[in-house]
Amino acid sequence: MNILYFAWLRERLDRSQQQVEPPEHVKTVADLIDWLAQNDEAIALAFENRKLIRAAVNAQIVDHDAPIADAHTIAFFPPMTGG
Amino acid sequence: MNILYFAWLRERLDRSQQQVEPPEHVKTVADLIDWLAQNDEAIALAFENRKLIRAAVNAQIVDHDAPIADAHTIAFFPPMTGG
Amino acid sequence: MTVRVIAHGFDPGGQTNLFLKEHNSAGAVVTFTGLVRSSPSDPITSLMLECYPDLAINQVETILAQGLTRFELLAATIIHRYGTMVPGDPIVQVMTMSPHREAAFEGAQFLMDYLKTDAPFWKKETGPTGTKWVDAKSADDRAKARWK
Amino acid sequence: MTVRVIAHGFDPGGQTNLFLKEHNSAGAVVTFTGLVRSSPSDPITSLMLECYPDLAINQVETILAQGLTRFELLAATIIHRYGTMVPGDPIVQVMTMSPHREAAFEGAQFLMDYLKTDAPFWKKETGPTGTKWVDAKSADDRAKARWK
Repeated sequence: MNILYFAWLRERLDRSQQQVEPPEHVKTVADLIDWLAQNDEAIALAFENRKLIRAAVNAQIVDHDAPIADAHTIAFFPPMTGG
Repeated sequence: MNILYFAWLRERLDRSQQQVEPPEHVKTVADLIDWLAQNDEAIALAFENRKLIRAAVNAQIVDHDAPIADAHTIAFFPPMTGG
Repeated sequence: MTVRVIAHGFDPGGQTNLFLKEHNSAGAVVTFTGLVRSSPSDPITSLMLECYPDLAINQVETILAQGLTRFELLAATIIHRYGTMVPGDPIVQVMTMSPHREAAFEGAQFLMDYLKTDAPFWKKETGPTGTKWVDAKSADDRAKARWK
Repeated sequence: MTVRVIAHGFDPGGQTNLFLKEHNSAGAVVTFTGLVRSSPSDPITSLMLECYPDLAINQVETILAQGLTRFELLAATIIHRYGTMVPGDPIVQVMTMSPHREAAFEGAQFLMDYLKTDAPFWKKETGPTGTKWVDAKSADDRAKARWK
């Protein structure tokens, strides 16, 4: 699946996207963050305060307990400041 | 002094203005309406429901108890429906 | 602040663009445009708006000054047309500009609520069944009363 | 109803005029225009607005559908720009049309309050002291909460 990063998350990770193949036991957005953080110190630091992290699965905003079984694209970003 | 009429008052009186010289004892807008009504049956009828009559003295909206000593122009009109 | 009481039509978007040029640090601009309305339940073919211009200028300037004092507005403009119009024609436009969107919205609502009851214009509608003067609406008095 | 998420500038007044043509029986049209703001206390030279376009289209369409259902709107349009802008440039425009001015005003306020918190755009400001990401405002969360 493809992971997208936006705003200061993108800048701190120095990447706007990456391809990952998480193992079977990674079932939710929260599981995915844990798994990514275990394998990447930059992600562990940038995602430290989970309350600041919003997520979207296939371009739909979801909570961190949402399943990712059918996900082809998962996006992570800070609180939105549009308008 | 010059008296102006607007909207359905103007239509019912069939005039948009008239010149009058009220006597000394006519001191307020209400006095003026009474005096006009005494001398003109069309005005007596059109002004019958005084609550529907708004007034302005020298292009400033006033209550019916306002003095008319310094008036050069007095306007009468129904409730406004602008905007 | 600008007040225009005019006997001819105006270009709503053109007026908004002129207004936007007044301050480029504003952040929030609200434009209200009132159009001549015709509906299936109350169809009209034309609207005549009578005006007492001398009083209109005084009243609209007073309303605008109150709005500018009461809300955090950097600028505000009121344009009010009179004369004979057809459905879809713009009658009135109110524009407000503020650093904050709440002030811009509330300022524009305040100005419209006061214009409805305090500006010396009178509407006369012509439709398929004839011509009639529009009655003042108690809803407009209530809308104004909430700002007391 | 129209949603446009665009990477280039737009003409605020021209958009209002296009919108006005949609229904000539509307009566009341409200346009909100949000501009890049620079103030003496918080001067900026440019604003970069990052966007996630696929999500933005979904979110803005959802917000617009909610507004149309909740208020008596005949039409509504949202235009949101992203990319790099300078002070005075229009960022966002919301337009609502209704037979009644209260519905047009409230509908536009509702749409703006939701856009501020629910549309995937992120602001990065550049000023004399450097570049920084704009924090989400708790005032925007409160503004949205009043519609619950």
